[in-house]
Order: sequence, then structure tokens, then C-alpha cells
Amino acid sequence: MNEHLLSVIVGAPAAAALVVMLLPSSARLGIRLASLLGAAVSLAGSVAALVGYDKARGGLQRAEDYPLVPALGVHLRFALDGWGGPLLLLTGIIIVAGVLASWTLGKRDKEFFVLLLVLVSGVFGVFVSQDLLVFFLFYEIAVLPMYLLIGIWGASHEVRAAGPFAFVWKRFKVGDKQYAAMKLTLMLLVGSAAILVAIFALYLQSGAHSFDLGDLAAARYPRALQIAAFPLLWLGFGTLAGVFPFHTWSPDGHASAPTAVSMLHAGVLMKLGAFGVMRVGMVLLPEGTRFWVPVVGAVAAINVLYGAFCAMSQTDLKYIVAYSSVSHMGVVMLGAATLTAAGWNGAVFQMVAHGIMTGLFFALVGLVYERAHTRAIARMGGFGTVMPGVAAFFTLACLSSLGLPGTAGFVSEFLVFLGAWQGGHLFWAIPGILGAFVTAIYVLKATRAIFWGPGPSEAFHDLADARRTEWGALLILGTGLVVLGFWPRLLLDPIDPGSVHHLARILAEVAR
Amino acid sequence: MESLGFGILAGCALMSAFAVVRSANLVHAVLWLGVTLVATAGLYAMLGASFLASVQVLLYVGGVVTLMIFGLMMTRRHGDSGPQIEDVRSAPAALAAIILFGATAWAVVSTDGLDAPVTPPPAVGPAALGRALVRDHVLAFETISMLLLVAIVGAIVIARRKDPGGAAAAAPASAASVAVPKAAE
Amino acid sequence: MSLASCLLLAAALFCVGLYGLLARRQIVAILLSIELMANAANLVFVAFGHYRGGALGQVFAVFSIALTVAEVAVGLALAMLLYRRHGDSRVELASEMKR
Amino acid sequence: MTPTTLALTTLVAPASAALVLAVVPGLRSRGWPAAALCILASVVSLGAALGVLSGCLADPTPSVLAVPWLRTSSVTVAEIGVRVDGVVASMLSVVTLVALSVQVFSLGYMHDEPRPAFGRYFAYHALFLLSMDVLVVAPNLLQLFAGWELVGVTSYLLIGFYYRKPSAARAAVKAFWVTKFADMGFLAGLLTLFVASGSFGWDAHLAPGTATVVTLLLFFAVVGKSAQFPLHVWLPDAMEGPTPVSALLHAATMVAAGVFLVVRADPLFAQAEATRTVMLVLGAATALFAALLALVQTDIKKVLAYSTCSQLGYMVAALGAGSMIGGFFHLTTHAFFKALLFLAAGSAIHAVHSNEIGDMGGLARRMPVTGGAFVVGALALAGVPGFSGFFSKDLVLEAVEGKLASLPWAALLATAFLTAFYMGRVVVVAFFGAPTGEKAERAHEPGWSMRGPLVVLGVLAAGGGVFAAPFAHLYGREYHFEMGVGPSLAAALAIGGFGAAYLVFGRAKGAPLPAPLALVDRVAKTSIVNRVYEVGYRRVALALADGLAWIDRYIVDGLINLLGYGTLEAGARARAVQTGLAPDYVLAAMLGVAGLAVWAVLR
Repeated sequence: MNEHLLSVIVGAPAAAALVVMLLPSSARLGIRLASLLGAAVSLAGSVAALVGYDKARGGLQRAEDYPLVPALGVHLRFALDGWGGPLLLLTGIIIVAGVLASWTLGKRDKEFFVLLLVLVSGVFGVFVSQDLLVFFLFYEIAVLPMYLLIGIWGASHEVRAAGPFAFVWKRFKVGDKQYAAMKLTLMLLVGSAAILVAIFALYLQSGAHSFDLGDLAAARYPRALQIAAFPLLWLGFGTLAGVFPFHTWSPDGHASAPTAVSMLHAGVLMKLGAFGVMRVGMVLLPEGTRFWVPVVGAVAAINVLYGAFCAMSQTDLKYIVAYSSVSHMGVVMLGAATLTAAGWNGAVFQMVAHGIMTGLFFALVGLVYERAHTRAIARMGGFGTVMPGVAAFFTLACLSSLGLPGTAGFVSEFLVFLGAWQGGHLFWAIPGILGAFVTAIYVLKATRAIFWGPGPSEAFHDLADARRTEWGALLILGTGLVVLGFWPRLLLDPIDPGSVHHLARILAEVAR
Repeated sequence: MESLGFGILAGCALMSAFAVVRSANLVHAVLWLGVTLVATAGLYAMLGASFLASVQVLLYVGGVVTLMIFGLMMTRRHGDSGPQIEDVRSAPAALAAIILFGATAWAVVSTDGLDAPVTPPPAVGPAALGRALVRDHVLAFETISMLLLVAIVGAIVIARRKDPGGAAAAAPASAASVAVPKAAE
Repeated sequence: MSLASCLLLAAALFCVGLYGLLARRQIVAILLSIELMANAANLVFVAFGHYRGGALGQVFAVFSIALTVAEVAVGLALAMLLYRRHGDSRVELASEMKR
Repeated sequence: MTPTTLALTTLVAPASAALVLAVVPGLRSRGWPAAALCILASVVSLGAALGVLSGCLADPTPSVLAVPWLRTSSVTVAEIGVRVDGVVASMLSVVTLVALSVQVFSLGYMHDEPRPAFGRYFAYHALFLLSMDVLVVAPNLLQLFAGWELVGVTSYLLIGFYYRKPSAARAAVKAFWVTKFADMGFLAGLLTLFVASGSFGWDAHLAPGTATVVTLLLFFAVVGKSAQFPLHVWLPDAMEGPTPVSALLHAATMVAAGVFLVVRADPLFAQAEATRTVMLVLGAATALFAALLALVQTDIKKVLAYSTCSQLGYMVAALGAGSMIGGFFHLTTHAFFKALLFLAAGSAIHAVHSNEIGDMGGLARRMPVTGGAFVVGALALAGVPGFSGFFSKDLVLEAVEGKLASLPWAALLATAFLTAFYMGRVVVVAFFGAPTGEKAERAHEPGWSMRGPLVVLGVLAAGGGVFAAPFAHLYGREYHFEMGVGPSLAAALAIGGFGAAYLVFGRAKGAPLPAPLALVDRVAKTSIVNRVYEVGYRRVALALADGLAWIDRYIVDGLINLLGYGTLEAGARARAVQTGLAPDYVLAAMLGVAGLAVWAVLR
């Protein structure tokens, strides 16, 4: 009957949040241990789910079904498909690393951990829920705590007023953490509004009187509706995935967010957007997908190159990583747009690979910021001598982001480009490959500016290398990158049947 | 004959209503209200509601109008008897009133079947009214009494003078003035 | 003396009262206008009671009168407060909420 | 032990060494244990490589041991594993031998580095050997690409070993960027190959057009990695790394990876005549161009760097002429004598503490082994008969002879003369004549750890020619040598070159350069090609980046802010409607009621 592994994975962080809420705020260690326990349980659950996934059978496994609003056909339905396992694992890794990275959090740590855990249980929910409304519910749970997390624990910085819209600075201070939190939340909510409209359109049109993704996928939608609804879903989820015109919340949001929050957000939440586009947008609306795919691909190609070039000119470390996330999410969307098995495998693998990479990057940036209290790479220099460990892991993260074989970054980019080549979409693949090269430029440019060169200036000569718990986060993420790079079939085997399963329907529609 | 009576009373009511609304001096306004109420009481009588007519006259005209006068006296600045009212929004107000009257009048006129029964049903005397009040609508009756009580107590609490050393005309009834901190301005 | 004429009269009275409510500035004048409008409503009750039979019309009228009295009482109390606070009883003075 | 398991051990040994050094930082920071572990791994790897070589000589049938690495829609897309055949056997032996000798040499050369740096150096070496072996034993082009990029990264790490020196940091990044830029071609070629043939193997038969496209793209990567003409700028700067690194990576193994790719994918290149012509022309041009530049370099390592460019041009030209054997044998002999030259130069630099040949003088007397080694290397490089260079260069010249109105042949002959000339110059200026300063005076022979490898490589450089026959046999081709008109011409040019160098530089120390050399010197100083890249990077890339970032922050983001600003303004104006006066609200309400009444009536 109902297996309970998935609800344990989704519930563990929420339960931990509850426990943390009950703890007195003076019990600092207790709070952290409870949060770590919650995160660890969900990580263990994810590993079990990934390992236990029967690749031969494929399809949806470990299904759970609890009726929520039977009248409307809304069921809390969890099930694990090919894609679910790896993405759960990614989320588990990032949340454990995130909790470890924010061990030395200063003010109001109780509320911080509660919000963090609620956010992550939302993310777990999205990856496994098979009911569209519950999917959307968890999607919102994952997005909303961001406002408080950035608004309260974030950091503000100065952005000079310039350009044709300089008068805006009169009304609000761009670069402020409240501004960043507000912008992030508002843009994502506008996106969610578009998604909700599309969800109801699908629900009503399908006549299946149920929100189950399977039923909705089985229903036939008129072509006009599909063509109209797809952009809503694409741009709605795409905003979170950093699709080109609506990506501007990402640099400010990540630059202002505290370490663990930007790790979670760039590492996992942006994947929610891409996952939404593929799982909901493309699977439910095949004809709409086929109609809009050239645009999706073109925008993705822009994303890759545009993000890479923007990252090259940033002087703030967090902005570099934020823009690189926009660029790498472009690769994910590029893979999705190819509509080939290789492309989709590459896209999902890139979600995991980039999640780990960005998690590692932001953890390191957090460490550097915590010690040097500055993010302007111009003032840094020669940190390699005082922080060899951080330098080593930073270089590893850089190499993975530029797609070095032997790291996870290469596998995903290679599969995506392979998919694009097979699909004959050279106009997207060429910017993609160029993007990878430009990534190499800005990534090593940053490494050289920060870690290489003569010894650190006198202000930074006393910086210490990573300490106990911080090593934990770096080690988990670093080994993840190398292991996935060396033997990608760990994740590719479950992802592959997932992609084939979802693609089959689209290709059948497209062929007709 | 009967319609003549109705005409007189209606005209008188309408005319005094206009006076209430338009008269510059508030005291005149209150008195004209009294006249309107009496005219309506007459109409009640013609419509067979004799008890109501008497209640109207006794209670409304006697009680409410006198109360109004008291209220007026209490809230007028000393000695200024000039035309206090300068109405400001008469144009849009009139427009709203006229439109509303037009719409309702048109509705009344256009719905036929208003006067279907030729022979008017038996009049409802005070006894019948009393029985109806006490038997069929006893719950409402009791609630209304409760409401009246609450209203009166509320009025007293609201209007009670807070500061003991207030204006000279401290009502003798409030001997036990509780030392309530002066209401923050 | 038909039902229609009664209704027309009531409508007229009601609209005059409405005009008074909207145009007048003194709070007492507004109370008067409200009295007028309530009275018009009673007239309609009684008229229908008379032409359609049944005691319900008059019962409603009684209750309505009671209500109006209560309302006047509270209204005057508020008027007293307004006068005591602002020294005059024009209704625009009570606009602290806006600031 | 079958050949494939032996080949696997050449991978596993350095891999485990690198892993242990990475995981156990204590081992690395103490220095010596790391060196020991790395050298042990190299010895095991060399032993296995020689085993593979002997196995291959016995029966040259190729054998593959591979496991599926990437699968899409449950079809194996790519495999990783080990392949053993003639090409792999010889290349593996060359790589492991040179690597071992360089590492042993480094024990002495890097002796006075701080302990953690010493450990880190050997960890990088283990990583490099692993990457190079992954590249060499690759059963398909995808794993070759993986090794290709990993070697690029280890080169970045090793060039930037002295990361405190800004020039080293710049050189490391420059090397990585240029090679990564060229690797885009490799990736594009791979993907086109896969789409055309369905696999990453090199023995697929392609349509002529596709074959040309794929091979041109692969050649583009070779131009980057083997520092051919337009993309050679990174190699001279790569001399910032420690000299043993220059010897191993930037002379013998890594830069040769490009040539190895062409040799490995020979079936593909055979189907594309156009690409071969391009290779011939570019190879010859690079050879000549680099030889000219080498003439005027004062830094001994820069001379050898340009010389490597030039010799790689030789190999590319040979492969362009269609002679796989010529190119590959020259690669092998070049690996030996160029590594020898670099190590000898390293030992000289270590003694004199300066790279400038001006500071060195008459070192042969004080440092006989180093001097002798350098001279042997120089003779081999110049192609003086009897030495290994002579035989391999002869193969190249023989292959190139008739092609394209023998213009490339003439260029390569001129290069042969120039090679002898600039090597003669270095030998005369640095190792003979009077010592120029007290530093040269005090120069003394280094310890055995540096002299040992010099001797080994010296023997190989001198007697390398003897391997020509078994080498050809490995690929099922016959090789016999007879002293025809070609070889004698080349020998004459080599000896003539040395003579001319002695005449010009022999006597007058510090004499002004003769007219043609002065001209070349002035041209070289302008380093136009470098400046083109510099401008390209600063003006184009960074400017575009700043422009796009500005647009993103102030236009795209500006529009979003405008939306926010607009809402706030609209909000401010809407607030004015709420006057706060009760009568206004009642009036509004009543107007609404009136409107409704009218609507009800009209409906």
C-alpha cells in the first residue's frame, strides 16, 4: 500500500523545524544539532530512494496517496520517478552542507534554521509530488521563506545610480538587502501567478477532474490552449530558473543572501524552476513545447553567453557566482530545449552538477567573506598562502564550472551539447560551447585575482583556513563533484529512464 | 374624500421634509421634522394602523424631537444663532437623490399588479398587533428591548464627562466621578 | 390613496432625507435626515401591511421605530463627544484616522 | 598479465598516488614522502609500460578493455577504458620514461623549495602522469579529449607552481585560456563525429565533407595544444614554470599530445586530404617562423621553447605529408633530446641562478656532464648524422620532399640549418668560451639525482636512431635507411649550421648581431602576435563584458525597477482619493447605489 520513505524525506526537515521552534533560543548547539539531524535524515532517505530505485522497471515508484480535497480531486500524492532520486540527493547534500556552513551564524539563529528547514522541505516536496496543485503548494513553500531569509540575515551593498532609470534610486535604494529580498519575492510571485493561471486552465480543460500529473498528461488539450499556456509555464517557472529577461533578481538576491541561503537558492531552488518547466510545462503540453522550443532554445543560448559575459565584468565575488548560476541554468534550459534523450539527461545531470558546484562556490565565498569581510576581489590577493584549503576547493569548483572532464560539470555540458548536436540545433550549441570557454576565462580570472599573486595585503595576513565544521561542507560537495565526474552513471542510470519516460509522450505527439 | 386627505397629508409631509433639509436654522429644522412625523402619523391612521400613529406621535414627536432639541442646545457654540449650515456637496448629493428617486419611482410605476385586491383586507387593530408581537415575534421583541437597553447605556457611557473639573454645567448625576486619567488628546 | 401613491411618497421622503444626509455638515442635521429616511421606510411597511393584510407590516414598523430611537440616542452621544472635542459639531472635524 | 591490465596499471599507479597525496595532506606537506610516492608510482608505471611494449612487439594485435561510461536511452554512448596497440605502447613508454627521469631530476632541482611546496609539486606530477596516460591509452576520442583537458589543467597548475610570481600566474592562465580556446574545436569535432558516425571511434568511415570538417576541427585543437603558429604564444610564457616541468610538459609529452592525436586518429585524417595540406603548410610555416624567433632569444629556456614549436611544426608537416611514421618517430626522438636539453639547461640555470645565456660561459669545463649532455642534445636536435634526430628528421624530410612544389620541403631544410645555427649559438655562448661573470665562475656540477637522468637521456638521444626499425615494425611497416642525396644534404646543413654559429659567435664575446639577425631581433621584440591577443582580450572580451553587465544592471534590471517605481507612484496618487472625511465616503456609496439602481432599471 503506501510506502512512507518519500513522506519521511519531505517531512524530516519540517519536523526538525518544529523541534527547533520548541527549543529555547539559548540552546544554540541544540538548534544546530536538531537542524543537522533533520537534514541528515532527509539526505539518508534520498540516498535510500536513489539506491532503491529499480532502474529496469523505471516509471513511478514508492507511490503514496493521501486524499486532501477529494471534491476537487486534489491528492497528496508522492512518487519517485527517474529524475526524483538524483534531485533529492542533490537537495539532501546541499541542505546538510548548508546547515554545516551556517554553524557559526550570529543573530537569531533559531528563526533562521526554522525558515531554512521549511524551505528545504518545500523543495523536497516539489521533486516528489505528482499532484499539480500540491506541486504548486510546495513550490510556494520553497519560495516564500526566501524573503525573510534575505531580508533579515542578508547583507546590503552599494550600487551606484546610473543609466536612463536613475530616478528610481530616489524611491528605493538598489543593492539594499530589503530591496533584494523584495525584488526576488515579487518577481517569483508574478511568475507563480502565471503558473497558477496555467494550472487552472489545464485542470479545467482536461476534464479529468483531478490534479494528478498523470491524468493531466493523459488528457488531450487543444493546440491553441497549449500554445497559449506553455509560455505561462515556461516564463513562470523560468523566472526561478533565471531565464533571460527575468533573471535580474538572481544577482541581487544571491549577493545579498547569507551563505546557506544562497547555497540553497542557487544550488537547488533554481533547479525547481527548470524542473517545473520540464516536468509540468513540457510533459503536459507537447504541442505547445514543439511550437515554442526554438524560442526556449534561443533564450537559453542567450542565457549562457550573456550570463558568462556579465560574470566576467563583476568585481564582487558573490555577483560572479550569481551570474555564473544564470549562465549554467542556461545550459539546463538548452538541454531541455533539445527534446532529445541526451539533452534531457544532460539537463537533469547539470541540475545536480551545478547544484553541487554553486553550493561549493557559495560555501567558499561565505568563508572568504566571513574572514576578509569584503567581497571586492580587487582588494583581495594572495589568499592562497593563508588559505590553501579554501584555494584548493575553489579551484576545484572553478574547474567543474568550466566543464573539466573528471568533474561533474563536463558530463552535463557534454550531454547537453551532444543533444543539441543530435537535434541539429547548431545555433544553440555554438553559443553553449562559447559560453563554456568564457566561463573558463572569468572563473580563472577570479581565482587568480583572489588566491594567486604575492602574499595577502597586511589587512588579511592573519586569515585562517577552513575550520572543523566548514571542512565538512567543503568535503561533501567537493567529493560529490569528483565522484560524479568520474563515474556519472551513478546518477545517469536513474535519470535516463526518467527522461525516456517523459520524452516518449512528447516525441509521440510531435511525430503525429 | 379619502384621497383628498392623503393628498394634504402627503403634501404637508413632503413640504416639511424639504424644510428640514433646507432650513438654515437647526432649531427650525428639528421643528419641521416634528411636522413631518405628525403628517406621517396621520397617514398611518388612514392606513388603518391607528396604534402606530399614536406611537409615532407620542414617542417620535414627543421623545425623539425633544431629545434632538436638547442635543442641539448642548452642541451649539454659545450665543451664535446665525445660519450655521453651509452645505458643501449639495450638487452631487441632489443628483444622487434625484437619480435614486427617479429609478425607484419608475420601478413603482412600471410594476403593475400593485393594487390587485379591490377590497382591502381586514384592518389590523392594536389587539391583533399586540398578539402578533407577543406570540409570533416574541424573540425579536425581546431582542429589541435588549438593544434599547444597550443603546441607552452606551449613550450614557459615551457622553459621560471624563474629567471631574470640566465645564461648569457638570451634571449633578455624576457625583461618583471615578478618577479616570484625562483622555489623551 | 393607492399603494403606488404611498410608495411614491415614501420614495420622495427617502430621497429628501438622503439629500439631507449627503449635504448637511452638522452631525445633528445628519441625524435628522436619517430620521426622515427611517420614517419613509416605516411608511412603506405600513402601506404594504394595509394593502396586503397581515400584522407583519406593523410589527416591522414597531421594531423600526425602536431601532431608530436607539440610533438617535447613540448619535447624539457621539455628537456630544465631537462637540466637546472639537468645539463644533461639523462632521469633517473627525478625520484623525486619515493622518 | 595481459597487455590491457598492464596498461591499466600505468593508470592505477599514478592515480592512487595522486589520490593518497590529495586525501592525506600530512603526507604532502612533509614533502619527501610525496616525492617518494610519486616516483614509486612512476617506476611502476614505467615497468608496466615496458611490459606493454614488449607484449606489443611480440604480437602487435590491438586489445581493448573498456566499460560503458555514458548511456542515453539505455544505449551506450561512450566508453572509458584502456586500449593497447603499437602507437600506445611506444608513446606510453616514452611518456613514462621521460616522466620518471624528470621526476628524479626534480629531486635535486626543487631541493630548496619549502616542504609543502615540494610535496605539492610531486602531487601535481602524479596527477600529470595520470592525465597523460589517460590520454595515451584512450580507446576512443572522448577519453582522449578527457585526458587532453586534464593535461591542460595540470599544465596550468604546474606553470603556476610559483603562484606568488604574478608573471607565473599570468602565464598559467594564458596557457589554459589559449588551449581551452582551441579545445572548443576538439569538442565540436567530437560531436560532429558522433552525429555522423554514431561513435567516438576513429576508424569510422565518413562522407568526405564531414571528414574534412571533423579533422579540421580536431586540427584546430592540435594547433592550440602543440603551439602551432597562431596559437603558439602561450608556450614561451609557459617557461615561467619550473624547468623540469618545461622539460616534461612543454617539450616532451604534453605539447606532443596534439601530434599524438593526429597519429591516433590517422584513419580519419587519411580521409581528409584538404586538412593534410593545411597541416603541411602550417607545420612548415611554424617550423620556419619559430626557428627564426629562436635565433634571437637570450633566455636559454625561451630558445628551447621556440625550438620545440619549430620541431612540432616538423612533426605536423610530416603528418600533413601523410607519413604517420615520420611524425611519430620524430616525436619520440624529440621527446628524448628536447627533455635532455631542458634538463641540462635546468642544471645550468640551477648552478648559475639565471636563465640568460649571457650570464653563462664556459660551463662545459666546470660542468662536464651537463655540458656534454647539452652538446649531445644539440647535435641530436640539429640532426647531425649518427644521432637520433638525424634519422627521424630524415624520415620527415623524405615524406615532405615532393609535396606542394616542395616549398614546405625547402622551408624545412632552411629550418634544419637555422636549428643547427641557434643551437650552435647557445652551445658556443653558454658552454664554451670564457666564463662571463663570477656566477659562471663558481658553477659546479649538481648532485647525482640531476646527473643520472642526463646520462640516461643522453644515451637515448644519441642512440635513438637504432629504434627506427622496431618502431616501424610496431605499425607493420618496413624501415630501411640508405644515405641518399636527401639525408646527406640535411647532414651538410646541420654541420654547416654549427660551423656558422661558431664563426659568428665563437670569438668576439658581446659582438653586435650581424645585420639579418638584428632585423629578426627587432621584429621579435615587437611581439605583434602577443599584442593582438592582448588587445583581443582587453578591448573586445572585457569591454563586451562590461557593456553587457552595464546593460544588465541598468537597462534590464532598470526596467524591473521601473515597474516597482511605477507601482509606488501609482500607489501614492491613489492614496489621495481617501480624503478621510466621512461625508465623502457616504456620498461615494450613495452615488454607487444610484448607479446600481439605474443599471437595474435599464437592464
